[in-house]
Amino acid sequence: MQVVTPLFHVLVFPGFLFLVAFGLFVSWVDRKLIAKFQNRVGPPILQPFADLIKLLAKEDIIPEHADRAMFAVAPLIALAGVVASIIYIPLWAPVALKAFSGDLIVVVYLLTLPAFALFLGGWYSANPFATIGATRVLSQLFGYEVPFFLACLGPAIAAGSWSISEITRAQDNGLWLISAAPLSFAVAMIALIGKLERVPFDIPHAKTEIVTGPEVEYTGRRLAVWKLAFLSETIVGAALIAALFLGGPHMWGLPYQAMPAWLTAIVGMVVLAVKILLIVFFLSLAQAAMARIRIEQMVQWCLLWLGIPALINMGVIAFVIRQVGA
Amino acid sequence: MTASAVLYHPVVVFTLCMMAGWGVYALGRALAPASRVIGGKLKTYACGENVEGESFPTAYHLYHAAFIFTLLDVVALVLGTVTGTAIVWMVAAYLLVGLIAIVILFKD
Amino acid sequence: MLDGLVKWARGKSPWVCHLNCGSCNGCDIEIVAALMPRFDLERFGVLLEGSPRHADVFLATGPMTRQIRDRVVRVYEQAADPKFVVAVGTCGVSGSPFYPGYNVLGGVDAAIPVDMYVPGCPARPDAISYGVLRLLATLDPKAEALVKEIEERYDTEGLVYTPEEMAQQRDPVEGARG
Amino acid sequence: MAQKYTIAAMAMELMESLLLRKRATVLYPVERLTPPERFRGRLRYDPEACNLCGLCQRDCPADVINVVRKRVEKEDGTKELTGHLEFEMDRCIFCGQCSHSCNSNAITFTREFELAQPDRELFMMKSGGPEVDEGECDADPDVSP
Repeated sequence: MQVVTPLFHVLVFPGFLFLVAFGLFVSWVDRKLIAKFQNRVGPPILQPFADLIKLLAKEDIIPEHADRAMFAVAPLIALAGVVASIIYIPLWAPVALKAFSGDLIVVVYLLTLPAFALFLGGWYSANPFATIGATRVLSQLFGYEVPFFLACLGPAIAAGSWSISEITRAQDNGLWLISAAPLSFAVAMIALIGKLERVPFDIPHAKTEIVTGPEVEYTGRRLAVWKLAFLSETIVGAALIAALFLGGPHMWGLPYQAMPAWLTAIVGMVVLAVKILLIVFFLSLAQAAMARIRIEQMVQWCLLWLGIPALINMGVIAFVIRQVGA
Repeated sequence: MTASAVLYHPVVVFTLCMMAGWGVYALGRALAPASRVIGGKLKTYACGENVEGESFPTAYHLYHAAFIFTLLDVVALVLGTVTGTAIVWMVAAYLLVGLIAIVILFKD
Repeated sequence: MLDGLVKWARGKSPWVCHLNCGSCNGCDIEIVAALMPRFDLERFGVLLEGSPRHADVFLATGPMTRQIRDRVVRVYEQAADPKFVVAVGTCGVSGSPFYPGYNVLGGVDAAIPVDMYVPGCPARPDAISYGVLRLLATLDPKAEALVKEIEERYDTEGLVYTPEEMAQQRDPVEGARG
Repeated sequence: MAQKYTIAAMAMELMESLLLRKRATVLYPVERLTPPERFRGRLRYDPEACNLCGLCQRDCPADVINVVRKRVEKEDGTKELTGHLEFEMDRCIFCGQCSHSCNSNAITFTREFELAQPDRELFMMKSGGPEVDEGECDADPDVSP
């Protein structure tokens, strides 16, 4: 039992299988929303699932000049990095499956793994488009990574802990940390667009100029794993922001004391799912409203207009805490 | 150290997830038709051009962003691993370093 | 059962890649129009992919010119199986009216095998939809039902009316003179 | 003052499209757009009206039409012109020149556009004219009606 439960958590729920299934659903919501914004009908609900099965059932090709091992392993690194971080994010209760001091740092770094894997996969594809895309992935990382990190540290300082579970539990009194760190929240949302490489920051993929960037040479199941990694990253990124700023599974006005434990868990899960969908709604809105910008515009704009507000918010929080604490 | 403490360790979770991803590969291998290499199937895709044996140099001009990223990220990591009462002073120092870095970036 | 699932998925998710073999851009624009909100091919799961490595269906436009032939063959070879080709527009179908030219080899099928021919100059977006649906009908039973419905409702047989069909025509001046 | 097109204004417009506007999509197989008035779709050939003059063959820029004329001797000794038209419709560019050239309104274009076929052979059409026994007639391409 001691072995089976963690294995179940990692591989089935809330780990791999659940994340993939929920990710497929959310990617349908995303595509349907964009279709609605464009006044069209959009795909049917099973569309992402059909895409996945079709990609799995396609022939596998590894280009002759590509590095075989790197080409095969890069998508797995991205997927594993994303799925692993779900274990440390609170989902149905204010405490995650596993919490330790500093798991915020671990999760933020696990979430950078897809970008590095994308770089490696693109670079070792030995393809002109993939090479350009790979360098763009890293350049874009310079832009969004630091503001995202800073924005995540805002609520951490406010709650006085580097543990996501502690930060979420600090919001159980109903005072969500978005009230203490509104600038950090805005920065985190915009940096998340960059992290997920979505419009307007889809510079590394840029279908209209460098085909699809780093994944040009990927076909079949390897492309399917890339897609799974990206859509689970959407979920995990949104869940992380929800846990840090929006109280995770907590919702005002719900009588948590009166509920049995299992009902609390279900309600918490539903509340978190709604929060994730709201964040995805914002992502779709941004995708429908904006166009792609250039890479050096993106890096400079992000460091300036995301970095400085996040720093200011952090400074204000630290100062207030010092005043209150003294 | 209990079994659950070992199994929830980030490295172990990461390895398990890698194996799950490999399971997706295995499923795909079971579903997909056998690969037939015909003609230039394995050649590098370059819009149909033949780019046999060429290297693709990339001109890179964002070194200053890379420099500042490294600076800030290392400082953030140091900050993240420090706990206790020193935290506020660390934040102040961090803010200073970050602001200096951004000023360097945009001074021209 | 797995075979059925795979077949269903293939019929549900045709990612198209656009292949210009020397087209005037007319049919290319109509392909884009077919993906736009008015016709919205994403209802059938069609996504426009840039790379042939991701694509299942090539929408090939234009007469096959001598210059582009090797490139088209290479791009076609680089796509993963199973793959299909739809020749869009009269140029793609037969190379007409450019086929007597010294630089034109004929239609798209002069270089790569073609699974569906969509004539038109340029082909209407809904004509392209019909072509793609008809191609999918070979994979997915549901798409087959859709195509049957179209065939029952509208006249889709052949390109010239037979005398019997002429006799059945109630309104002989429905068509327009050129 | 010119209206400033900000991201916020765009987002408002998108929300409006989400909540208020009707879809722009025509659900193709269920609904269908009627092509415009002078759209040229499937070719319509009326062998009764055709007098086999061959102007369409002469004017066709894509060599689609081939007029096959035959002269058949009747029982009372007079000769009658008959024949049929062959269409290689895979070459047709729907320019409408044939229907424009036709004096007897035998060729018109309908507005049907569902023309896709899986095989090029299916575009070869042979239409019109009474069936003629090949052996009994002497083909004379220069005959005029």
